[in-house]
Amino acid sequence: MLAIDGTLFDFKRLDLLAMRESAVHRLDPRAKVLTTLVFIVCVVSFGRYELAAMLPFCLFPIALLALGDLPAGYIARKVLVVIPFAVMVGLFNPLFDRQVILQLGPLGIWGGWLSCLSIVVRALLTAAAAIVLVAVTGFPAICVALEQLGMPRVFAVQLLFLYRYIFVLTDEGGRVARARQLRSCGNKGMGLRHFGPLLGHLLLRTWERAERIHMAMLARGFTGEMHARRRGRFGAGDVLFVLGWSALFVTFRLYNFPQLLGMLLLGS
Amino acid sequence: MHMADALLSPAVGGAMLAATAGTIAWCSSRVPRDLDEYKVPLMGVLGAFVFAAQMINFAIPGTGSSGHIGGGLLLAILLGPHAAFLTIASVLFIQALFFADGGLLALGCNIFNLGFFQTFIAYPLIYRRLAGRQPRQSRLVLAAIVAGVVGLQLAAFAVVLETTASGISALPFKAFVLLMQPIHLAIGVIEGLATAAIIAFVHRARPELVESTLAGRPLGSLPIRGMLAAFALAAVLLGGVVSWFASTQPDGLEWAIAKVTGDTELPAPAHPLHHTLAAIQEKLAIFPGDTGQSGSPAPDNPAGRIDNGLPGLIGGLVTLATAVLTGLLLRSCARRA
Amino acid sequence: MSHHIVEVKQLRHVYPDGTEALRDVSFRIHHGESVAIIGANGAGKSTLLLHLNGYLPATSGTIRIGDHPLSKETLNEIRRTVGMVFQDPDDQLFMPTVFDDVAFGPLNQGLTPALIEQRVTDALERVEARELRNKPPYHLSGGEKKRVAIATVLSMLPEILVLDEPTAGLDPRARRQLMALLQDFHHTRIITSHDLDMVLELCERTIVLHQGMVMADGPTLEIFGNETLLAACHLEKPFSMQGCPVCSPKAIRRLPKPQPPLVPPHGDRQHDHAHHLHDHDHHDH
Amino acid sequence: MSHHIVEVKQLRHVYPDGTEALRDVSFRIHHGESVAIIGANGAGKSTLLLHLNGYLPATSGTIRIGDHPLSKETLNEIRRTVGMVFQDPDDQLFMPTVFDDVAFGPLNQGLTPALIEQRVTDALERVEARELRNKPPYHLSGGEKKRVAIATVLSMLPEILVLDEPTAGLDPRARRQLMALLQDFHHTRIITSHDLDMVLELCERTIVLHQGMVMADGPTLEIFGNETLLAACHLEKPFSMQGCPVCSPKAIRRLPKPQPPLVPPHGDRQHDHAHHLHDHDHHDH
Ligand SMILES: Nc1ncnc2c1ncn2[C@@H]1O[C@H](COP(=O)(O)OP(=O)(O)OP(=O)(O)O)[C@@H](O)[C@H]1O
Ligand SMILES: Nc1ncnc2c1ncn2[C@@H]1O[C@H](COP(=O)(O)OP(=O)(O)OP(=O)(O)O)[C@@H](O)[C@H]1O
Ligand SMILES: [Mg+2]
Ligand SMILES: [Mg+2]
Repeated sequence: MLAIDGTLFDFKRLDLLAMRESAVHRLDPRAKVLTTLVFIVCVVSFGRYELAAMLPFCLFPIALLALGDLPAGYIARKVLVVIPFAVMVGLFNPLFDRQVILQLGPLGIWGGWLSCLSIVVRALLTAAAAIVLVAVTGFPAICVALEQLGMPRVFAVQLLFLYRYIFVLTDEGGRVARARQLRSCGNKGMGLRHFGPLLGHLLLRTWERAERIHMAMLARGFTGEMHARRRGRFGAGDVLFVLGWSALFVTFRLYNFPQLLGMLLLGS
Repeated sequence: MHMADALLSPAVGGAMLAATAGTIAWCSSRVPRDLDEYKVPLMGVLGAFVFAAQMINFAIPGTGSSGHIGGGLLLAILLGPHAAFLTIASVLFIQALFFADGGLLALGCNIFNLGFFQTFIAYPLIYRRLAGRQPRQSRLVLAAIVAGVVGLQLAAFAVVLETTASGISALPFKAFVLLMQPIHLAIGVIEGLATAAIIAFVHRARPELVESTLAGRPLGSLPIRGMLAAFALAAVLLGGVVSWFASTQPDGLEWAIAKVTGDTELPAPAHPLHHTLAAIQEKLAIFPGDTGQSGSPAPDNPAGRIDNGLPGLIGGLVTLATAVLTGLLLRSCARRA
Repeated sequence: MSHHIVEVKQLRHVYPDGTEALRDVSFRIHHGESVAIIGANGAGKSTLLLHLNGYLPATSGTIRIGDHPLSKETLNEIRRTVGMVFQDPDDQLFMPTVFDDVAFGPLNQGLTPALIEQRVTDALERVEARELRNKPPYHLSGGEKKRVAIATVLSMLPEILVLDEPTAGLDPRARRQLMALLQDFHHTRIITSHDLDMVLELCERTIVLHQGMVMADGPTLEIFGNETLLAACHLEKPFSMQGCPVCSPKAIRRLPKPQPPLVPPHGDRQHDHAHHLHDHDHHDH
Repeated sequence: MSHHIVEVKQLRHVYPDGTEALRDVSFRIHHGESVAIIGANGAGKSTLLLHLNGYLPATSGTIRIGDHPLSKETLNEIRRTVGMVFQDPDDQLFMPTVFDDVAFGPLNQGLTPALIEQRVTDALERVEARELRNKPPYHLSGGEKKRVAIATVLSMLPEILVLDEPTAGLDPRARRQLMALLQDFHHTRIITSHDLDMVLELCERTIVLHQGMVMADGPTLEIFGNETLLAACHLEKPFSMQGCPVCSPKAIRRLPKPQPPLVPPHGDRQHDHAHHLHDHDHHDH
């Protein structure tokens, strides 16, 4: 059950990072969200065998990481978590696709290996962008930004509530799981006979908590409508940020810089 | 079950994102109407409950391994389909952002796969029909299992379709179906059993919680309902027939096994469906794969060119180093500022 | 200013499952009073509090807050007047930052941004939590959460503060801080608690609930002096009145013996009491 | 029977997010002792308890329960020896009936049905909850839940009972009942609480934690007599000692003033203490 503590810790830590002060932290959240979306679309639009051409894109997460003064090791560890998933997905490619399509000196590389690696690289890039986005913006701000960009209010409020209570309920769930574990003498999972009531209990408590929160909201004059929060201004700096990065992404997408660079270096 | 960005082409990812966004907008407009404002905290807290519940494992009988609930069906039973869809969507959104579980582009696919089928098909068309108003234990369990299985089978099949249409993974359609459907059959049964156990417990402890939503109107007015029913039927048939077909045609399996055991025979041409879909993708892709400048071959005619990869390798390494250096530079600037 | 009076008359509440949580509760609380409601687990304290701002509807009986009898029309007005702090601050802090949380009430009152800003700043100032303003509530410690929860209510400028077990789970120092904070609040306070030592320090008047009925209502010291009454209601004297175990070392006491039957307070006792206790005040009755 | 000793040596625990909840904790508790662990909110009390049955792994330092140093191999054995009761009984009761809940532990120990039946009956007898046997736990009152939660642990025949804030939220009578119950338990008890009056009555020895370190360890009365120590650790005397004109003349105290710096206990103080306090006992050291 220590996994629970680890999970919560990830949440808390990313959230605390977002409370730092820096130029990127101060940017309008909408600017960061939009830029990240452009980034992701550009990255995933690469063909299946492209590898080198994607590498310049790592500039974006690295730059934000640096400007936002985030702990590189921690972010890297979080990003690397996706590798097993990506590998699992790409694992079959080398089995099915054995066409040699790349010659690396004497070494012939199968298309499958290339596309597998390509999957891993794009997974890393997109994951890094998402995590860095959270770390320099903060989840609540992302929700507000999305709402300003047209997401329905109900959904935005739902996200905020969910986020708020993940901490409380995972904690409660953790304690229940702990109590069970301590009395179960080493049996790992549990039979359905125990699982149902246990989660049922947790559900009842969840429900009662929701009732109490609702009471607290009513007590403070809530009439069914969530009021708009303060809106930040989308300044010239924000526009510049979005346009600048987007232009760079499109350029990176259209021209294979590493290839050109390599050819230049090798003099071919 | 969570798909990653890396598996999807922008066209497929984008299309599913749009479909999901539409569903979210539609649900958002319905939720305040059919539910009182009390649902605001309830949805949020139940979403958090699903998070917490996913951390508690139970033993999967006879396997020695353990699993946890997904939660879509449970939420639909407790909240009704619209609110449940929003709740599941919010849970997946946070998982994508914080755990890189799936990605932002794949979010549309994941929400649709794990949310739509459970809340808008399995729950209203199967669970409610089978369970009725005041279900006895056995009917509840049956309804939950069937709903769980159908929901997950549809979801698994959707994953296959989306992946194949994107053309990033090389796994042939048939082998993929063969891989996905049976695994998710087992998971669906478990999800159904667990959901039934939880609902049965809550029913005993606080019957009014479950009954109030059961009594509520599940889906509003007609056209959508009819549409959904037709769609569901088609999907069930398709999924069922294809997976049955795949499993009675051992050649697909043998072929896959032969590959796995290292038979050196050249790969059979990809499945025709794959070709068609890949062609569609080619047209839809924002940046088609064969733009001349990109220096790599187009996905579907790899045999045509054999590149010399050396410049790419060296250039790539230099690029990486440059990026990292830039980062270090920026950081020291930022710190001094 | 009669609008600060809290008057409960023959209140009865039956939960949907048939539990009769309140049988017959009547009392009248005046402006500026600090009143404790004490009683055993399940005596109906929390149920009673939830009636005071109209969250639970009375099965029978009436509630008056100031000039308004509690009804659907006056509900919003009354919720503005009565500020309610729940036992678990996690139930009360539901917004992404402390600022948003404290601003939630004023926002719902439809105030201007400048006014909201001022209300929030004032409220956080009162509970000494200025520096928490931009933090998310889930990163706060238990004592900090409690203080912010009180600020969320203060920012609505309530005239009556209602608190359900405010000191539960706090360490002695955090408890002292909270008590000092409550002592500085000069409007009406209604507090339930099992912490009878806090009651002794904060409240001049105490109402004892037992199985949904008012068993006693009077000056705190008088009530805590009546051992028979306390025992019958599953209570005991505050520890500070129990005698020092160091000096008079019959240190380890055991369970109280079976209680003698108790006579319920006669008819309108609490009203009488309120009258002569508050002869000095300027309310119109 | 040295296997009832609890020995903690230079225990340190750092949570994944870097919070250093325990810095350096050492003590030794003998068979049959009743020891309180007190300290401010966040001092590390709950964290410490979770180490005693191996739920949290020590970042550094060692824990010995009787003959076994805590390790992966001895974990199951130790969890059988150390029974842990959480603060909130709702965390502990998760089965459909009280019987199932109390039988859960023995069932997992692989006992025969007859033996389980007997264990459950005995445990419920001990907490005076026979008649609750077939009730669902979610319909019980707070005090009843607490008693059943203790029964779930007693049914595993623990030799060491660990309780995290056992009296929180209980009314005075339920609290007394619980205390009587604990007094009748003759094995080792380790209790954390903010209810210092309970500590005064139940525990002859007290360990004071402050910011993850042991600030004091000694006879309860001695510790509660040291006002400087208490103030430095955000604590104050039990209320029953506060009102006493002999022990502290000014009955109503306000916030403690800024505290003078405190000297941490020298090196092995707690060990020395344990030695001379328990000269009479028969444990091998
Ligand atoms: N939602 C509910 N449905 C049914 N019965 C309830 C509900 N809430 C409380 N009760 C019952 O009503 C009675 C009064 O409960 P209440 O919560 O008011 O007690 P309390 O005095 O606040 O107790 P405590 O000191 O434990 O907080 C109890 O018997 C309780 O079991
Ligand atoms: N899972 C966790 N992750 C990170 N930090 C934690 C975790 N649990 C507790 N802490 C921190 O460790 C410290 C000690 O916490 P602990 O719960 O042991 O305190 P405590 O003495 O039991 O307090 P209380 O009297 O409020 O129960 C606190 O600063 C707390 O914030
Ligand atoms: Mg209560
Ligand atoms: Mg604790």
